Amino acid sequence: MPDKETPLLNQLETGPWPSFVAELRKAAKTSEMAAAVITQLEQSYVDRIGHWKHGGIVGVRTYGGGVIGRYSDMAEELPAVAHFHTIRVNQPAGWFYTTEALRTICDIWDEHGSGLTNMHGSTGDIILLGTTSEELQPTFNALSDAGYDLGGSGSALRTPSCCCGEARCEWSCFDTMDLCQDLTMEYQDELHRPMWPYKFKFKISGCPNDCVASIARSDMSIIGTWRDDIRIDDAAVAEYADNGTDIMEECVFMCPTRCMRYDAASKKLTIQNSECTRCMHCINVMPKALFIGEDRGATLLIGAKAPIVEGAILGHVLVPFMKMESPYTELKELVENIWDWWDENGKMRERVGELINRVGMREFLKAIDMEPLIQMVNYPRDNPFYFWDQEKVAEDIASRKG
Amino acid sequence: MPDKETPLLNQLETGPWPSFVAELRKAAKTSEMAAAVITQLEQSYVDRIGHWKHGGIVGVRTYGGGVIGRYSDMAEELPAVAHFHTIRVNQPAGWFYTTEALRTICDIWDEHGSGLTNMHGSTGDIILLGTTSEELQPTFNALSDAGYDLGGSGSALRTPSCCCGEARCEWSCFDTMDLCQDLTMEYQDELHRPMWPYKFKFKISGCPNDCVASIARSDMSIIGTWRDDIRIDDAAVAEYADNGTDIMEECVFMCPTRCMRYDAASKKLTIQNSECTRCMHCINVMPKALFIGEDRGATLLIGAKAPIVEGAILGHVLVPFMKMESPYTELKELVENIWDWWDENGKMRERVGELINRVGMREFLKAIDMEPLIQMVNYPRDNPFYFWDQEKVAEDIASRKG
Amino acid sequence: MGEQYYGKTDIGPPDFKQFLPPIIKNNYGKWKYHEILKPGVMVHVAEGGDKLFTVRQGSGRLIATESIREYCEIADKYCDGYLRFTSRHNVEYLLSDESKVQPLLDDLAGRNLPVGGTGNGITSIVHTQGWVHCHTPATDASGPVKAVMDELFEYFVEMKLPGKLRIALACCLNMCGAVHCSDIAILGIHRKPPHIMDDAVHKSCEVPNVVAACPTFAIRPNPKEKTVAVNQDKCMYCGNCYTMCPGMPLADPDGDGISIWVGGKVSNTRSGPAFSKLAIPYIPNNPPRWPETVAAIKTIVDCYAKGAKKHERVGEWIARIGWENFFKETGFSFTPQHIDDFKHAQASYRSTTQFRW
Amino acid sequence: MGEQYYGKTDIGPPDFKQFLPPIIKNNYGKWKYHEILKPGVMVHVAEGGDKLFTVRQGSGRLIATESIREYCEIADKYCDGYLRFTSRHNVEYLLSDESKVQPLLDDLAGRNLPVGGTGNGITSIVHTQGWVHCHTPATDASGPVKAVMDELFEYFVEMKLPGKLRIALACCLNMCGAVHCSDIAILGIHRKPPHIMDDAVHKSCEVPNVVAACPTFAIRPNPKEKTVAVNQDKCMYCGNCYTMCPGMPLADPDGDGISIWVGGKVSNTRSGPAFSKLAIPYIPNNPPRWPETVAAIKTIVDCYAKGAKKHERVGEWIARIGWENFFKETGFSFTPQHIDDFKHAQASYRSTTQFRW
Ligand code: SRM
Ligand code: SRM
Ligand code: SRM
Ligand code: SRM
Ligand code: SF4
Ligand code: SF4
Ligand code: SF4
Ligand code: SF4
Ligand code: SF4
Ligand code: SF4
Ligand code: SF4
Ligand code: SF4
Repeated sequence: MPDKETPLLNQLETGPWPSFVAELRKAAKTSEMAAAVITQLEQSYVDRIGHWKHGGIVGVRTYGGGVIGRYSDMAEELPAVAHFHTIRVNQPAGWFYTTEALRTICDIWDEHGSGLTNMHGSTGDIILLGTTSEELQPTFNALSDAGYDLGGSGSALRTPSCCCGEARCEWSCFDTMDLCQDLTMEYQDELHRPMWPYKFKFKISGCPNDCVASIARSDMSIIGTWRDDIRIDDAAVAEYADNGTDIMEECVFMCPTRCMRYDAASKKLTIQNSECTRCMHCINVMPKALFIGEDRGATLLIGAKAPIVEGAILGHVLVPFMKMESPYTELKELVENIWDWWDENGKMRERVGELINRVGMREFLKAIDMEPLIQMVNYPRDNPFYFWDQEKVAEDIASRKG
Repeated sequence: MPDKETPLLNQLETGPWPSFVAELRKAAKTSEMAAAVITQLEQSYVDRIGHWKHGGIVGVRTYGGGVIGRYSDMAEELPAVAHFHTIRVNQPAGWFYTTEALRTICDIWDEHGSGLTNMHGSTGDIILLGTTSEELQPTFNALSDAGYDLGGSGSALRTPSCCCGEARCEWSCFDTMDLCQDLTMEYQDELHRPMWPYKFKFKISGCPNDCVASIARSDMSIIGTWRDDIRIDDAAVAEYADNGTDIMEECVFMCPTRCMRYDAASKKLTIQNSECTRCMHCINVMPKALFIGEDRGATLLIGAKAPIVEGAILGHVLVPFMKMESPYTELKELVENIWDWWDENGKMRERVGELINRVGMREFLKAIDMEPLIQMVNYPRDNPFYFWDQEKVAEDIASRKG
Repeated sequence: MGEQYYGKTDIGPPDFKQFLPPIIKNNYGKWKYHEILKPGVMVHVAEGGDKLFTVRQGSGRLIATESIREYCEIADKYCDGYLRFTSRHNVEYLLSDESKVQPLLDDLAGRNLPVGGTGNGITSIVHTQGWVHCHTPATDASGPVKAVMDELFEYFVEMKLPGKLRIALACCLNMCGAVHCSDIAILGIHRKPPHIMDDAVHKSCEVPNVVAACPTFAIRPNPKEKTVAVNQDKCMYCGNCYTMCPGMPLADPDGDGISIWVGGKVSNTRSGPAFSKLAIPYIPNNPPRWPETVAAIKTIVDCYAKGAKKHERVGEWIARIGWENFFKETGFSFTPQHIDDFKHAQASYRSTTQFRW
Repeated sequence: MGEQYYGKTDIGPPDFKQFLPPIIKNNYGKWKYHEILKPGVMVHVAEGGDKLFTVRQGSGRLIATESIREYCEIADKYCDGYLRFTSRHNVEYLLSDESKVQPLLDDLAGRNLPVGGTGNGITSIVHTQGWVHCHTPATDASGPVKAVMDELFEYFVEMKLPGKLRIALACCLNMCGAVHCSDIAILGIHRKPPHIMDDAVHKSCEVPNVVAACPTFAIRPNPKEKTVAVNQDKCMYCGNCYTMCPGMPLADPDGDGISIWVGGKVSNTRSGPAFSKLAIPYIPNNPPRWPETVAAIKTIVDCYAKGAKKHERVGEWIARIGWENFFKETGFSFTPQHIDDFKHAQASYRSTTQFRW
């Protein structure tokens, strides 16, 4: 029920979309902390400014992350939110749960915290919003006993996430959830104990639709793709046409490579596969008629991040195609190579993508001993300012003379 | 006839394409200087290196440019090319000549120089290749008596050039040659007396086909365009279709905005003009059926240049549309504004485009007092790092409160 | 005090396999195609013919354990206790029994829990903490999200847009929501340089790191006072200094507000991934319902709904009609802030005579 | 010595009007359409029906007055003394009398003066001075041009390519030919840092300007010796320092050579203007006929002729088939030099899963 002391927040309890204020009130029924948060938030709405102090370092034993410390600047009036720390709990891959599992987490959080959560945080963790410094270790202990562990924060590996992939999608080019679980387990130490110049994120999507937005926000983006041809069921194409899909307008004209042709008379669709870049569009439009190829794997892209502070970066193609099969040795060796180089050369708070842009892709490839590939760039350089290894030049000259 | 002392150059006298060596020999018949150039050039072919020294400043009275000084490092063996200066003569707009006019130039050059020329230099001048310091002033006098003047060099306005435009093209959106002549006459002082941070070039094309490559190589690029609709002659379209033009493949699929549709049955072509960006393609393919609009003018682009040394720049849209009518007052005022700002703010050897990139388009527009327009950019900024005039912010806040 | 107990470390998350319903275990990697039966309701058909039904329910993301328990109660009733969350924080009920779909929908309707978010419509807004938990916000997160979703609700429960339309909100330039590639992004911004609290700087900041944190070199050390000074003309309010130093807050009730960005996308479909571009540089913070922000977004959605071709995302629609027409149709004004002057500005300057009027 | 005579200054070029044939004067601005009748022969038809015939003849650009006089003789015979040059240095004979076109063509054939350069083919190569006149060349200009045109001659006199193919050559990075937007660009490059001639530097260079001239900050002043030193690892051989300072020559018989660039264009048609991209980073200077350079260009032209659709320019053809296939088809190898690492390199890195195998 609305509260007369929160006239502004009250206005956010109306309307068809689920109300976070209503959620705060639910928690407030049993949690003083939650009740106090409502009062502080109302004050922020009045003042048009946040009332949390610059975070301090808190945590649990032997871990360097997983908790975000938070203190109120209204602690005097609202002692209940003097502390309001967040605990990041590593979600199960693909965010699949049983009701039993979820209730366990609720029980723990009702006992140790505010009862407020984010399902989920934008990195993917289960976010337990708001507890005190004293409760951190006990909460962790309870979670751990129940089989849960913390997610990442600080200059560490961040909690990997993935799309539901083969669990519920016909387009997944490999087992996204298995890879996500495997990497998370393999790199527990990197996840819990910050040791790098800055954060590092993995995100895994089963196909180019990229349902976890990995290409925009993961230092290492793993996106499924295939190398052979799109499979076409001609009868099903004709069926789409009969059922009113305007194949010319919806597919042919929208194909980015203009590599499709459609004969309206015979209702036959043809794809020049050598020009197709597997953008998924036509398959998305006619999922019953067009199917991804069968030689499947993933493209690895490096360096995606938000704009702070050199400007945002979309992942850059590093490995056009890699088979994704357990135990993912090739992938892990590559990643560890990159971490070593970044760790050695990265400045404080420099993401790997920023480092690559600073020293140049050419230097980076040399360092991790990879051949340059045309797929790594949209086009070759358009300026004539390139370097030559003077020793190689000398050899070259000698060889021509010899 | 080949020369036994020039075994390498001799090999360039064979083959179907006109031979520059043959031209050198023609000149050598009457010019010692030309003969000496052949010998020096053969030596360069043997050594695989040039034999000209770093240029020195030479010129004619009261002019700061128009002549490129050149001295040989083989002066001892070849005194005849000790000097080999170039004179740049301003071509008539559009490179139209009468035989009488050309012969006059030939007579002067046979008398005062090597008899070698470039018709024309890549800026557009008549290039008279090779004479001595002593002959410079007499050559100029003779040219001037015959009604010719020098072109630009150094940190000055360079010789403007233009396509043949209305003289011989149905697509010219304004009188390119008149504008070229007008600007050249208006800015004689800027052309002959270097006074700027660096060079400045005008190039004028009558339509977006840009037949003088102005968008790639002129600090101020003036390119014709129109604002109304493409005119279609339906009968002529059908005729093209009948004569085997595959309108679907050659026009519709190639339209960059995909704004054309063609009905093969009725042979009717339609253009969504609001989406058309006047790229000329369809008009180029069917010049008898499609015609440019009638509300004509030009787009002005700023800053194009070669890569030395910040990287090449293609002209940036500055004025999307300006009517181009004599005496071109609006254009001249804008240009003079830009020159003043560049002159004040440009570093030594900094082209106007480099200056704009250094200080930012926003600063530049403020300086020349122009409103920002969406046509100036491909898209609005994609990073959140933008500035606010703190006074305006204060006003804004006050106004909201008041 | 005796030995204290500490939980086991580095055990990682529970293995997802134990949380998969039998129908998924049996058809894992063997799905053939899917169909969206109605808004929020999908069926995935396996090669063998098995059918998995998914019902997607919107959630505010910021939820109390009481609500999670409610979802569990529902999942027990219709899904044998199996459910999941999506990458955009919606709940997905996983059913193997088609006959339970309609009852579930009726039940959810009774609880006012919205079903939708699939296909060509709007799904939940990816967002961040704002005034609820963070220390650097320039606006709130949950409030604007609630206000916008109330306004756009019809597009969540119906699929009547030309294509998918993804909205995200981040309350400061750190962009935790990774909003930089959204069809519509709502971004909290500051408009005033940091306020220097000399002794806080002195006490709790490493001056060299603070100076180094500024991308525009606006920060000079002030060794005498052991603090720093900021060149106001060089500051573009990114807040990176405050992240490094509590003594340099930027938050200001009147300086702060919201900027709107459009045309970004993540998927590699058609035009490929793209950054969102600036549409409106500043809208004041106007809690509790940010009416100006909501109206601006409504305008964009309406223009898109009216103008885009089927399957076109916002950015693809704009690319086709041209940014010229985007500003014309929305009535937004093009300001100096719209013209890039950061590192790669040159790439955004138009170098062709191709444009619209 | 008495008053010396000086010519009039600032009179500018002669007014073009006096050089226009009557048919152009009469139809100035009134042309309706044109047709290319055969390679090198065009007719422009005026609204009133008048017809202007143009015959385009190739020329080496570097020509002796004797040849100019020959063109004049021809123009007097067939064109009432009217002719012009094109923006790519070809000669155009302007005829109002159709009956004189064939005789003119026969006459030109007799003189081995090639007619062509129109429509979907190759026209004259825009080029520069090279060893004939300049002081900074890394290769010759006229020699490679002659060798390439001999090889590609068929494409000048016929119109059998998919689209226009523009070739340009510049003998150093100053790129006087403005080759940076050509379908195929031939560019002279150095591979060795400048050779510092201390006393020449000392005598004739302003050290601060020289230091400032270097884009990569490779030049350090050496005040003691009043000269400069170059950091070899930072130098990318642009030659800008030599332009400023005679004491820093880069030219080297074995270090210098040619690079090949492809896919640029100027016209605003279709894909719009574009820079040429690196195809081959280095080919040694091999006078007099640069066989490796000629072969490489022939390969590009052949692949383009085979693979491109009608009207596609080289860059558009490559964009459609993908750079992957360009390197496959030509057999050129992709090297570290191909990956940009200059100012705006990031824009060239591929940020999508869209590519070819
Ligand atoms: C909780 C969460 C927002 C949310 O409500 O979902 C979050 C919250 C914070 N992020 Fe974030 N980030 C969160 C996901 C992200 C993402 C999205 C993602 O991971 O996919 C990004 C953009 C992607 C990226 O990493 O580039 C992101 C980019 C940042 C940045 C900028 C990093 C950069 O290099 O650009 C900062 C600034 C920093 O690290 O100092 C930051 C910093 C922060 C801090 C720790 C504030 C600070 O200045 O230290 C925030 C703590 C808020 C609080 O008090 O609870 N957060 N942050 C997300 C983590 C939840 C989870 O674990 O599931
Ligand atoms: C003669 C000519 C080449 C030719 O054979 O056609 C030429 C020749 C020279 N150019 Fe050029 N440029 C010539 C057109 C160009 C063009 C093309 C154009 O103007 O359309 C460009 C590229 C467009 C541009 O301006 O960006 C051009 C860009 C340069 C540059 C680089 C300027 C820059 O900012 O990028 C330099 C270097 C310099 O100015 O110091 C340069 C410098 C030179 C110098 C003066 C050499 C030097 O280092 O000072 C050359 C003298 C050669 C000689 O000894 O004869 N030349 N120069 C062209 C002038 C002929 C004429 O007047 O018609
Ligand atoms: C459940 C979820 C994955 C997960 O493991 O959680 C998912 C599931 C599906 N996505 Fe997705 N996508 C999911 C987030 C995304 C995201 C990420 C995001 O929005 O942050 C994207 C990238 C969006 C972008 O580009 O900005 C995404 C881009 C797509 C696309 C490409 C659409 C396009 O034209 O660009 C498709 C194809 C389609 O819908 O035709 C797609 C298609 C699908 C299909 C049809 C795949 C399938 O066969 O099952 C699934 C149902 C689609 C639907 O909701 O209409 N999914 N999908 C995510 C649901 C989020 C939500 O609750 O709304
Ligand atoms: C004579 C000349 C202008 C002048 O005043 O000198 C000229 C004349 C014509 N051009 Fe051009 N263009 C001329 C240089 C150019 C240039 C500049 C250059 O090459 O340096 C360009 C830009 C090239 C580029 O994009 O790199 C140019 C791009 C065009 C185009 C666009 C072609 C395309 O698809 O991109 C057309 C349209 C067409 O040909 O269909 C065109 C069309 C024409 C037309 C048909 C215009 C007309 O109706 O008269 C003329 C005959 C075309 C032909 O030669 O087939 N003209 N034309 C130039 C002849 C140069 C030569 O001797 O070969
Ligand atoms: S990313 Fe591809 S595989 Fe994964 S859920 Fe989305 S569409 Fe399916
Ligand atoms: S996947 Fe994309 S590129 Fe390939 S054919 Fe389909 S629409 Fe075209
Ligand atoms: S630029 Fe346009 S107007 Fe000028 S000649 Fe070329 S096609 Fe004709
Ligand atoms: S001019 Fe270009 S954009 Fe316009 S319709 Fe023709 S092809 Fe399309
Ligand atoms: S976006 Fe900024 S304010 Fe919002 S949670 Fe992330 S860091 Fe905090
Ligand atoms: S807000 Fe950003 S730009 Fe301003 S001083 Fe701080 S770091 Fe520098
Ligand atoms: S390109 Fe270089 S070498 Fe050639 S003429 Fe121009 S400045 Fe001289
Ligand atoms: S050649 Fe260029 S890069 Fe090398 S030192 Fe000289 S100016 Fe610097």
